[in-house]
Amino acid sequence: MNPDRSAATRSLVAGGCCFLLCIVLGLAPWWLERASLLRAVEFAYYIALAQMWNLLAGYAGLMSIGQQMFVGIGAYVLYAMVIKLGWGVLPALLLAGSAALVIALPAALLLFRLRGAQFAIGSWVLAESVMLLVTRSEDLGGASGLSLPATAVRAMAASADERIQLIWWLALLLAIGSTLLVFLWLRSRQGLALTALRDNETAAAGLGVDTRRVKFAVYLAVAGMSGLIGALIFLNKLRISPGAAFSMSDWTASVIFIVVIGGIGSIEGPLLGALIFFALREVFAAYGAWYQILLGATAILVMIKAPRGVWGLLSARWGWSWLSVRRLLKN
Amino acid sequence: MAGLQLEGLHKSYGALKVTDDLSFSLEFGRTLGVIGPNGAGKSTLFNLITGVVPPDAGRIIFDGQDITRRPATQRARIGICRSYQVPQPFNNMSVFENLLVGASFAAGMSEREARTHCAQILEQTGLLARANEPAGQLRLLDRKRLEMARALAAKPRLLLLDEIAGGLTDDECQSLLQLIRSIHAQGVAIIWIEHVVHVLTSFVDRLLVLNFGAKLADGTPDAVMADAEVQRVYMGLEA
Amino acid sequence: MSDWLGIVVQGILTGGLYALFAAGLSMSFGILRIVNLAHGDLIVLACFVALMVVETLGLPALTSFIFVVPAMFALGYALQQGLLNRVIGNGELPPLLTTFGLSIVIQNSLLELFSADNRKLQAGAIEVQSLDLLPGVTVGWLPLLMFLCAVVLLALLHALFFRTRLGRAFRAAADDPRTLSHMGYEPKRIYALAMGTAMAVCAVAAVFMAVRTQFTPLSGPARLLFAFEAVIIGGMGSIWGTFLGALLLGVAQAVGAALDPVLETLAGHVLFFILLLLRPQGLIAKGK
Amino acid sequence: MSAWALETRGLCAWHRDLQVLFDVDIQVPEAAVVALIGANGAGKSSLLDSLAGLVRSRGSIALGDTPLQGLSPARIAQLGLALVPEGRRLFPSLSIEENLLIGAASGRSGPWNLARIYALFPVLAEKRHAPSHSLSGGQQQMAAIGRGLMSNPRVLMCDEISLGLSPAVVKGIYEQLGTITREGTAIVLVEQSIVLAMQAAQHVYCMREGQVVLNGAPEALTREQISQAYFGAHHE
Amino acid sequence: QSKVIRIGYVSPQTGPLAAFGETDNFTLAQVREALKAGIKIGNQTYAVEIIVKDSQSNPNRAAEVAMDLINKSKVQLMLCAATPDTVNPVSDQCELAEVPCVSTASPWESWYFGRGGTPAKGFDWTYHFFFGLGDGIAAYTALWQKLPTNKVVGLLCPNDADGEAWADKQHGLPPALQKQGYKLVDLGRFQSGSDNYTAQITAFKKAGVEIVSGVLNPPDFTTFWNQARQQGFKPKIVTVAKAMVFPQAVDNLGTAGDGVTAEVVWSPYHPFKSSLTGASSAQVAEAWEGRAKKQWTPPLGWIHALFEVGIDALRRSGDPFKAAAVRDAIKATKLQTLAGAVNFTNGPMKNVSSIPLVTGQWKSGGKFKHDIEIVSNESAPAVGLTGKLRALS
Ligand SMILES: Nc1ncnc2c1ncn2[C@@H]1O[C@H](COP(=O)(O)OP(=O)(O)OP(=O)(O)O)[C@@H](O)[C@H]1O
Ligand SMILES: Nc1ncnc2c1ncn2[C@@H]1O[C@H](COP(=O)(O)OP(=O)(O)OP(=O)(O)O)[C@@H](O)[C@H]1O
Ligand SMILES: [Mg+2]
Ligand SMILES: [Mg+2]
Repeated sequence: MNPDRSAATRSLVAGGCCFLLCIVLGLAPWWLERASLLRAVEFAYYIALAQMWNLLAGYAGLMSIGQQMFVGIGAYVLYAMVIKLGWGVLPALLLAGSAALVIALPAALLLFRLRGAQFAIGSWVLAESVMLLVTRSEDLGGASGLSLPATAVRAMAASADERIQLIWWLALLLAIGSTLLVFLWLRSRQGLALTALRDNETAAAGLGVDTRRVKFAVYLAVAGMSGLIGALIFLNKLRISPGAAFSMSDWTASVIFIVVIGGIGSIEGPLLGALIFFALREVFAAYGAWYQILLGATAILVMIKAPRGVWGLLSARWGWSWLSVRRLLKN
Repeated sequence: MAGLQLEGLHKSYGALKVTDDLSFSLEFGRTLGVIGPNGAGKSTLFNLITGVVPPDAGRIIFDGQDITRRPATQRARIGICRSYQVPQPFNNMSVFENLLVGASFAAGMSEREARTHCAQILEQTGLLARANEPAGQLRLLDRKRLEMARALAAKPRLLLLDEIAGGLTDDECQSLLQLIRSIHAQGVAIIWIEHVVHVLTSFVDRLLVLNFGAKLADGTPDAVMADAEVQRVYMGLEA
Repeated sequence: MSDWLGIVVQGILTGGLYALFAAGLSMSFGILRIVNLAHGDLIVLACFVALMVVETLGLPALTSFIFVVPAMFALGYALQQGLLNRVIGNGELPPLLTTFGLSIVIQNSLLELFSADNRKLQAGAIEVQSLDLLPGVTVGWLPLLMFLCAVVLLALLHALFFRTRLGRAFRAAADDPRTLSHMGYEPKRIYALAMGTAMAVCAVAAVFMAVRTQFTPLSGPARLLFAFEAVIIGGMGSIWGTFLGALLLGVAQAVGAALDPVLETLAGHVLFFILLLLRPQGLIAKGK
Repeated sequence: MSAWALETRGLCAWHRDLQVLFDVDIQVPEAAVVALIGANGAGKSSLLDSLAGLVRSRGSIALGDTPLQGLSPARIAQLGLALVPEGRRLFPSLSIEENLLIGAASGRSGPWNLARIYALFPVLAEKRHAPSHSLSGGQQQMAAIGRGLMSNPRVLMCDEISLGLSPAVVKGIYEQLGTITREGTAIVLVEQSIVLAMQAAQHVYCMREGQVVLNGAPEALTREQISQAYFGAHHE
Repeated sequence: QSKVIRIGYVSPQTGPLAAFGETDNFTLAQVREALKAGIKIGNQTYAVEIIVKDSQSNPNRAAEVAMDLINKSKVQLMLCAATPDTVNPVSDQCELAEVPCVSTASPWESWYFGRGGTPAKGFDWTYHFFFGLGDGIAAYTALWQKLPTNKVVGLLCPNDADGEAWADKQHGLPPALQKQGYKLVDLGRFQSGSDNYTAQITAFKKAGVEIVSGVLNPPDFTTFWNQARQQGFKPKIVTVAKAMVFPQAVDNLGTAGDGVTAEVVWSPYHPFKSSLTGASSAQVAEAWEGRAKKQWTPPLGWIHALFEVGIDALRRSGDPFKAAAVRDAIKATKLQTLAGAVNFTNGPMKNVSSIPLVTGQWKSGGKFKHDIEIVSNESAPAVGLTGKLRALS
């Protein structure tokens, strides 16, 4: 069989499997008990966050360690809308995403003047600054934060089960949506530009790729999605405080961990990374500090032994590539 | 004048003058060969024309517009494309995708147009068999071909070639020449830097010799090659 | 008026503390090109080393340097040779993630060993003695000592960099490790020595920090951001730039705090962004 | 006791997966000048780099009787094989004098020290405290050669020794080659100018596509042969 | 012997708040020992399983483990403790999931108002006992009355949840102190972890502050206190919440710890007994000191009390598997615990019970490096005085 053909077939099969998987996952409320479903929700939003950071750092080369900023902004916008203005949860969710996107614009103008390590630290400083501003705001509950009134949450759906169902579907939508976003982005013209830019920025510019605009677009899209994800996360947590919403360790460090363990610069990597992260947590979280030591050691080990992550290792060993974004020339 | 025009370009790196008051012009449809010793500033000249580095002084005019301050991206879009002396492929993309970048962004084609266009160029440049291989795995010669092919895919009006024939066998040189001739026949202006002088002289209308960033000689190939100074400085032959 | 003077003077003294924290970071940033996220935790580790030295040997706190500095030098050397040398040279991400992992490992290992209790080194009377520097401006001996120590230490580092064979090799390794390697130096060994030196500087910062306030295994990260800000404001790898950056940060925070305590940290961040917009390469940038 | 200061047998080298040298055999006599010529990309720099231990290679390399294969670049430098790299690669953060001093790191004893280098290239003495980037290309090349000599090497390899230098400077540098070999150091140089190479060298190797395609004493080679070796075709 | 009752317990055992969870294992061992034979409810005996989760001092994690306990372990009762960062997210999860929950070790105002409670409307499923700001203020002012001062108070509150609650313009220290004729100097919330308190010290010196108060983390107080003395600021009384509650933190100040005053929620001198084990405060402290080879700390008292309240409610619930029954039992709690009386029927707000609070002064050179002396007990006379307030030099 022609190798291109077999690759195409493989992609098709993989696509079909993904679709089936989505359906099965969509039906999860009927085959998963509530606790596992809640766990799955968390899994789903970590996948979404990981895909977004991967798009940002792995593809556009923007090494941000301040993504918690957008998670926090999205979450706070949701709370403000629901508590202060009495909005419904769903419209507030959408607004949260848009707000993060809008705020990303000036942030990008500021941060894009910085390069490499400077950009990384700059994004962190900016996130801290936004957190300090929120901490100062009495309307947003200051440092102690806000609780989502139980009434507003109950208004989402009649019973606890239905509410969790709804949250699961939203989380699943975000996980699939962000994976699909990365996939489609890379398949699109913009994706061509993005991969070219990652490989060689000068050569890409010399071939008409507007490198600045491409990065801008990625930064904004990722910010918007992160805001949306943030809103969903805190919809489930029921309570927000600046430390929780702008937590670097929860919304950026863990996400970087997932992406890098799985394999940066591939769509499969974050999925695999999230699996590994959650597996480690399920098994070892009860060991407290030892679990944390294990996580740290895993990160170090992967960096030394497999800088392209576990997926990099597998795909090099077995030649796997499931969600291929390659453009093949067919005769 | 329609074409490229350089007026009093200067570029220094620290104390090192790499382009020193350089002026010349080239009309569309014409060809120019550039030679000179290593480090004479030939590749830098390309960097200036394509906008990779900004000049310290002087103007660059293309097709009647002053493009001195335009970014590289825009210059590519109005038809200035180049190959790199040290090949700069997009290593993680396939050969075909490398070409698609130029066709999609510099030439602004739709994906469908770009696909046929690029396939055609792959055919012309003899890379068709390698179309779906990652560019990072190409051997040197194929890398050089890819440089050329990628520039062509961008549908240039001014094509800048930086040492694409070095290391080719005679036969390969001939087929390369043929390819370049056919591109030239479509009205593309070409500036070509090459150390393989006989290949160059058999093709270009005009030869420019650079030394220390300045023009040493400029004229028809025969006249320039006969110049004693050029013989001495460039070929290292004492007259 | 003298209020403001006092506030600025205290800001400068705080800047001295930041400079101590940032000096080692500046070295790993400038020479090794590592964004060292474990820097704060390594300082805390040094605090615990100091604590153990003081507790087991019964030395006065401020003389624990004698043991802590060489111990941290050895640790830095081993860390670089055993771990970090394997991950540098492929962009920022691998070392960044490695040091991130390291940070978690150090924090939690210390937690296991020493629990989450607050600790402190007792330096005795000097902790609260003070002198009238200017009319109306009273400063403590300890902060003053710390500041002077920072100045001396940075001057020593400067001398090390610009007056010694090793310093020459440090700078050359930052420029071009490959070329350095065929000058007969092992760049990895040079890197290890640089990290060792950076950690020795951390040791000094740590002893002061341990005397100055209470610390726990988790006190590291809070210090990290300011140190990074100082390094970047000052300019990558410039020792005096880092010092200047640290002082500016200290003063900006002190003045911000005097306007409204909530502005303290924010004022530092704002200064950081303003300076970066004006001089992205840092205040004292290396010539190209 | 080997007859050669430096000798390779069957040397192959790779950049990542790309093989750039194919079974290269080179012999450098003691205290002689050997020139490498060849078109761009022929593999001259790759050859010098693999001798210096900077690129992955296979095959045997011997400096006198000492096998070098598998040693680190630093070790190779310490054993007395110095490289003046293409593009000079002076350390921009260091002054000229510091650049020279760094060359002395291997601690080998011999005739070369700061004073001798300054005597060889007087212009460097004037600029000893200047940062390296403020020097002209020719001066930088002198500094780079000086830095290589500071290690008192047994063999000094110079890549593109006259690159970017005015004819007068090139002449000056070539005149000093004799001084250097008289002190017992053999020189391997990569040179674009065939004429210069022929004048200075006792033996010439011509490379194309990673292989030695022609070698011999300059007197024994004709222009015809060289042209053919260079371009793989007749030069009309 | 049929079903097992599950109790979920969330506290910070690792992370910056780990000092609050330090005694958990010891207390849990005692509780488990007391429940070895199960508990008798109605005429049934049930085994009790206590499932412990670590919040890692992280509110996000606290919410997650609470969800886990509710949905996976399906606990009948949730207990949680220590700072708003733990008790608020856990309580919120329980409120929504309709699981009875009792919490402690966080001033009740930040638990109540911080979660959106109003005097009119309380919560359905969540209950909290601890002292409140009002108790704190009463205890502090009673303490300060014991020495002649100019009644100028310098306030130090960081911009965290506790700091905001103490400095709150409606429920916090400022209005109460003003009412009693104190003059307050407060520059505003500062960032915890600050290295420089010159602005505050300058302002305090200028206003002639003689009393310093606030709610601080140990490192912040250490930095402030050292700087204050370096800069020649010498107040007569320093009373800080949180920072000076744990003896270890006081020891770390060296001689500077002597004479600092703090609130005392529980001490070995509290004349209370455990309803669960019958042990007295002194006995509990002694047992801990024997086991851990460390000085007693207040969580020994309140965590023990938390389990007392929980078990007591289960006993009275009639059916521990009926959430509403357990909830109603909690609501009707009137129990004498190791930390004093917990009474949810007459608390300052719905769902809240406040427990006795006294103030103490640290004194160096006893059995341990520093020992606390109870120097003021106006709001809880049951706790006897053990010393007399001294002014700081
Ligand atoms: N970014 C840079 N910084 C400093 N110097 C540079 C830079 N780029 C080029 N140069 C210097 O400018 C000079 C001219 O370089 P250029 O690449 O234009 O030469 P060239 O004529 O193309 O030579 P070759 O035939 O070897 O390709 C060289 O001396 C080179 O070292
Ligand atoms: N780092 C590298 N990665 C991949 N290929 C390389 C690398 N360096 C050199 N090459 C390739 O190896 C081949 C030999 O290059 P080399 O630099 O040795 O040639 P050279 O004879 O020194 O040419 P020049 O006269 O241009 O310096 C060239 O085709 C070049 O493209
Ligand atoms: Mg060139
Ligand atoms: Mg070369």
